[in-house]
Amino acid sequence: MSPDLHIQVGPLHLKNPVLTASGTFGYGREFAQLMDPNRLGGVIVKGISLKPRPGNPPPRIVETPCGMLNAIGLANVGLDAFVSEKLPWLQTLHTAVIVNIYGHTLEEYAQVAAGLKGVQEIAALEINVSCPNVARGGMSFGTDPNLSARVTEAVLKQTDKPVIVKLSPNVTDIRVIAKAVEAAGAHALSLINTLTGMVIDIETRRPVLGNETGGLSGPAIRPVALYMVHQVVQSVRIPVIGVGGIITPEDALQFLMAGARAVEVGTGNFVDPRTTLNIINGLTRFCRQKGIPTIREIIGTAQQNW
Amino acid sequence: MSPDLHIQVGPLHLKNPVLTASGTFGYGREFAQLMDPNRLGGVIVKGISLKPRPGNPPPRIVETPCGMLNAIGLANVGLDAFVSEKLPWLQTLHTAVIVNIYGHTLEEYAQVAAGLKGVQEIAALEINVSCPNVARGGMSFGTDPNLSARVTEAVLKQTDKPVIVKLSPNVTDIRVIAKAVEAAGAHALSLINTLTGMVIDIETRRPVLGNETGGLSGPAIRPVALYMVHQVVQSVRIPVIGVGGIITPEDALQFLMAGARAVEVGTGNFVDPRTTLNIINGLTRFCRQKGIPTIREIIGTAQQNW
Amino acid sequence: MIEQHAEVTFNDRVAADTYLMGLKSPDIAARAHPGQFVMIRVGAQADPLLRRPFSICGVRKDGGLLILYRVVGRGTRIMAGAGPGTGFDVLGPLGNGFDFPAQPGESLLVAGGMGIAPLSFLAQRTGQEVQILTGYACADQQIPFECLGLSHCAVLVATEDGTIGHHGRVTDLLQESGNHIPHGYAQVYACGPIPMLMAVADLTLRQGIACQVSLESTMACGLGACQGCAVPAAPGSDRRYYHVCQDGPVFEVGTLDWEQLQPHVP
Amino acid sequence: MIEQHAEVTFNDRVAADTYLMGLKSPDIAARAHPGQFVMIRVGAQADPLLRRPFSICGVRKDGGLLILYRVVGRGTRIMAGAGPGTGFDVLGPLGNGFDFPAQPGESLLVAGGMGIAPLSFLAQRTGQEVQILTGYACADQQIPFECLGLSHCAVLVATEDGTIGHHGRVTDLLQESGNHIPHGYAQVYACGPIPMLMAVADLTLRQGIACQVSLESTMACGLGACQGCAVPAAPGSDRRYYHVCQDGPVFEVGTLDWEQLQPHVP
Ligand SMILES: Cc1cc2nc3c(=O)[nH]c(=O)nc-3n(C[C@H](O)[C@H](O)[C@H](O)COP(=O)(O)OP(=O)(O)OC[C@H]3O[C@@H](n4cnc5c(N)ncnc54)[C@H](O)[C@@H]3O)c2cc1C
Ligand SMILES: Cc1cc2nc3c(=O)[nH]c(=O)nc-3n(C[C@H](O)[C@H](O)[C@H](O)COP(=O)(O)OP(=O)(O)OC[C@H]3O[C@@H](n4cnc5c(N)ncnc54)[C@H](O)[C@@H]3O)c2cc1C
Ligand SMILES: Cc1cc2nc3c(=O)[nH]c(=O)nc-3n(C[C@H](O)[C@H](O)[C@H](O)COP(=O)(O)O)c2cc1C
Ligand SMILES: Cc1cc2nc3c(=O)[nH]c(=O)nc-3n(C[C@H](O)[C@H](O)[C@H](O)COP(=O)(O)O)c2cc1C
Ligand code: FES
Ligand code: FES
Repeated sequence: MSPDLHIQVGPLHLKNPVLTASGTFGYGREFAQLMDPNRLGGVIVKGISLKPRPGNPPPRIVETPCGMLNAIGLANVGLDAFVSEKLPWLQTLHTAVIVNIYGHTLEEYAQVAAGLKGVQEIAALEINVSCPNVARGGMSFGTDPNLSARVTEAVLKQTDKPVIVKLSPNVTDIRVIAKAVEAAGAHALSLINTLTGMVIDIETRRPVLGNETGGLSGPAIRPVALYMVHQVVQSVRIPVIGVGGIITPEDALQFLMAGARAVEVGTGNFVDPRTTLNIINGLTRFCRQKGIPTIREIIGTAQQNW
Repeated sequence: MSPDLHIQVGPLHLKNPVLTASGTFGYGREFAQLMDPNRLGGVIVKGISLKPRPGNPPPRIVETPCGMLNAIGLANVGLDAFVSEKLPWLQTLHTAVIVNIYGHTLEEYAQVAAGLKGVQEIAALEINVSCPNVARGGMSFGTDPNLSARVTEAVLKQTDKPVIVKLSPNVTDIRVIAKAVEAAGAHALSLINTLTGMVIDIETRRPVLGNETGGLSGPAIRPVALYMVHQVVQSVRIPVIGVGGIITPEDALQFLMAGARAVEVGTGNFVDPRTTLNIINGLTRFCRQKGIPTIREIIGTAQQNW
Repeated sequence: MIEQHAEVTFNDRVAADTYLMGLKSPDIAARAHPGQFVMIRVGAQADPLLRRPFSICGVRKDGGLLILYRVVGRGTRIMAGAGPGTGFDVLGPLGNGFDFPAQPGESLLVAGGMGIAPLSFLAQRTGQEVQILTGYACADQQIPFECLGLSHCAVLVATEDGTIGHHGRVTDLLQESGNHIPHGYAQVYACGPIPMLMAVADLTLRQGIACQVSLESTMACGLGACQGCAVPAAPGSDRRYYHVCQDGPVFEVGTLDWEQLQPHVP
Repeated sequence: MIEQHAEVTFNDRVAADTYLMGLKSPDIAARAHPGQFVMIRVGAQADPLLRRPFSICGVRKDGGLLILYRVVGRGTRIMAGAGPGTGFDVLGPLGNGFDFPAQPGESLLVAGGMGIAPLSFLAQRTGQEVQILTGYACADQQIPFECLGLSHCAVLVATEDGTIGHHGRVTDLLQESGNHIPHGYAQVYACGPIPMLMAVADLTLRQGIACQVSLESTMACGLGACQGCAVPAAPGSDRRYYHVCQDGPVFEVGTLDWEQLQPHVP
């Protein structure tokens, strides 16, 4: 008998714990010729804002040791085009579709959430609180527990869906933010978003990225992500989704054992478009080899008090 | 004519900008059979505490993608043995010897500094504020601007030497700490220390490290270190030393262009004991190829306002 | 669009630091159109992490996919060290290729350095005896035409140091008869460094000659998903940026904002 | 102690997942003492990053350094793929080796799996016809004695699945004549997995027979600089931890805290 990979993330029911991370899987369709998205636990689409955004000046990407920096600048088609052009295809999927949303003000967050209300095929919203907050001079909402909580509340008021809040790692104590967001009513947390970084071109003596700084992702950040997931799982009661440098089934297992109930794969999709499917197959294989009937059994097993 | 690599870091005069990072070069002598430490800009020795410390239970090291976690636990021989057993050999070197110091209380920091007072061959002290602060439940001194400043003051009071404060990257805004430490009178800053991380062994379902968490170092963290150096250089007037993932001459050049006046090489010493010398040779080569008479000319050239 | 593990059938040095690699990739080869590219994963480790994009330089009847590449960094250095039998994961064909020339004799192909890779595939596919202008830094970088199956074409060479052919740039060859594209050419295809493409764009735009260029950009996905490979669209377009992997790599010169294009891929 | 680039002269599969590699490293070979080890940098990329430690399995007159290794992870997989002519950076000889046996016939060597590597070097160097007990999981992991230059020694084999030799563990061979080391042996040398070493330590400590074991530990520097390779010292020692790279890898059994030793190197 095949091991059971079903998992419950708060109110969200997933056929397996493997999701695609926002911004690395487009609007889903881009990968459909190469792998069957219906096999995924869920698809998290590119961050959607109220208005379309062209994104940052190029170059937007630079490779780093075991990772990459991106400064896409949250380029996206905007809420209206998302609903009219991207959503119809996503609605044909037989897996959870999660929409990542963001805004530059509290109102923008709320408006995007409101715009997606009632669309039955959207399983949940994921709030990206890591984008720069215009009102506070570029520091992100996600570095301030108060603001993070207010964004969460604003979105909750405008939606009928489970709300996942995606946390930034660029903070002194991520548990403080996690707790604030939990208290504000979030149904789940996902972490981590990218670490801020820079690469300089020694020929031009300028930062490589058009935006100067970018977000570090990929295997390089995996130990940091795993540590933060391990920490946050101990500090909140709501479920946690692990993100950061996950490429292999063994990587995913580390996060599940640390207490994550699901994982998101980001940069791994670029390395191999079938990374997520390899991970799903690997989880099945692991459970079978160890005689574990359900993946739920391994969640949190690396926590001290388990 | 050979390009001039001399550099001034505040009151500290270095024959070139390449130092060994604390904890990765022992007490210097360990590498002496493999490379000539006198060719270095300086040697920064393992962090010294008042009393000898055995360090954390093993395993203490685990490899990660393009990096490693260490949880040495600041194992060291303690102030007295350092002075009687390690210092005499260091005093024979013809390069700057910098002693990295730490304590678990303000008084311990001050006492170590006092114990090294008057030793002429010690060129400077580097304060490690990243170690867990017993009085504040494990959060490090270095995540609190106030405490960082007080440690700096306490050490300055007890020493006749230039004081470099080594900053932790595990903070929301490193500039706040940098400014606090500058205001407290530090002569220079070095950054970054390691990022906190974890690896889980999926067979035993336990964190690999005896200490559960460890510090991430190596090329993986280079973009984060470079970003923080670039940021801090803009925020303070005192000189900055860049640390984090530097392995090649090109890596070192990125930090110098970002505005660091010197660099420290840590994990790179493990990859190749001659990493530092390769970097020094590479800096000379770069200057020669570009017709730059002195390395000082390239410092800060990647800053916007340069 | 296919992702497959492909075996290296040969990997020959054809000029200084330049290699022609054959990959056994029948499914990609069967679908390939000139101007399209593939993304190659250069190793199994996490460093180097990202796939490297390469134009398809040709296909063989036996399902061979040809890649012509210059060693410029870590990824291409690893590729150069791969003997026959080595396997690489290859993703492709990606992007939009060239629109084919309408009338024989009317197309002019302008290649700077490795820009010859997609253009020689184009030259082969047209079946026509097209005129190709090629430019290299020096003679030892010149790729023998036989390697590229261009024996049926007229090829002129320029080198910047004058060691072979015209002493100067490939764009000099264009401009020989006064500062314009020689008469009779109705369609220019160009690939090479940005400064060269700028010169070609300038000439063709001024003369109103149709011109398609193939661009480079750092890429993560190659699939239009990450938005990483943005290049600025011409002022007045409906979009601020195009994406090289999805909207290109082949663009009509008029659709790009040449003033904003980065001259340097780091 | 030397750091040098060494060429692979051969790299032969000698048992399941097990390879014997020859490295042209005359300077390290000339200084090598049985029980010492080298740190090998397995590639030029930043991943895998750290050097891998391997016991010196022997040296040849022509300056060849022998490494016997099992493929267990990424680094050893890369090594297994390296053909003759490949180069690796090698650092060594490192650590303290075995103290040599005083009297012929009095030493007993006990090897579990790859533990045979340092012990076969020891057996060669003693020149004596020593008794070696070896244990493997199964027959196909057994390394032919000829490969290791052990034809002059008496070798007994145990396999856990009984496919060859004694059915059981190598420590069973030790305990055959009642639960103790056979008479006549005054010095035991052991290398292998921690549980095996524990059993050996237990026997020798109880009988008061001198015993040296070679330990493993994750390492960063190999030079005593990073303090990463700590193992717990016996209660009552002047130190809490020893460092495998500097104080070992060979230890007298009595100096270690066997209760605290991690049974598993992840
Ligand atoms: C559509 C397209 C087609 C190409 N066709 C060819 C070809 O046929 N032959 C050929 O020799 N080269 C071609 N290039 C350039 C080729 O992709 C780079 O030379 C190669 O990626 C360099 O990899 P590296 O690891 O050796 O260099 P590094 O400098 O070590 O690479 C570091 C990172 O930068 C990226 N990068 C570096 N240079 C370029 C570049 N010029 N364009 C895009 N990304 C770059 C790499 O992909 C990698 O992510 C093409 C690029 C694109 C976008
Ligand atoms: C002093 C000493 C002598 C050794 N001699 C031999 C020998 O002769 N033959 C042999 O096959 N093996 C020997 N080993 C073990 C060998 O070092 C590991 O098998 C090897 O490092 C695994 O590398 P990997 O990349 O294939 O495995 P991975 O699991 O991918 O390695 C990941 C990291 O863990 C470390 N690591 C993994 N296993 C071990 C281990 N058992 N001991 C120390 N570090 C480990 C690696 O060095 C690396 O840093 C010795 C170890 C030590 C400390
Ligand atoms: C190109 C790119 C674009 C991204 N865009 C978004 C985004 O729009 N919203 C968001 O919340 N996270 C975004 N991220 C962050 C990822 O979802 C993920 O949190 C991060 O990359 C770490 O995971 P990884 O190491 O698996 O890539 C993006 C990451 C990359 C690499
Ligand atoms: C094994 C090890 C031990 C370290 N010990 C110390 C220490 O005692 N004091 C200190 O300030 N930093 C210590 N560090 C941090 C390094 O000095 C350096 O800041 C960090 O490793 C980042 O640089 P790198 O990427 O070049 O290694 C240690 C790092 C490592 C890897
Ligand atoms: S490379 Fe990802 S969109 Fe073009
Ligand atoms: S490996 Fe560094 S002290 Fe032993």
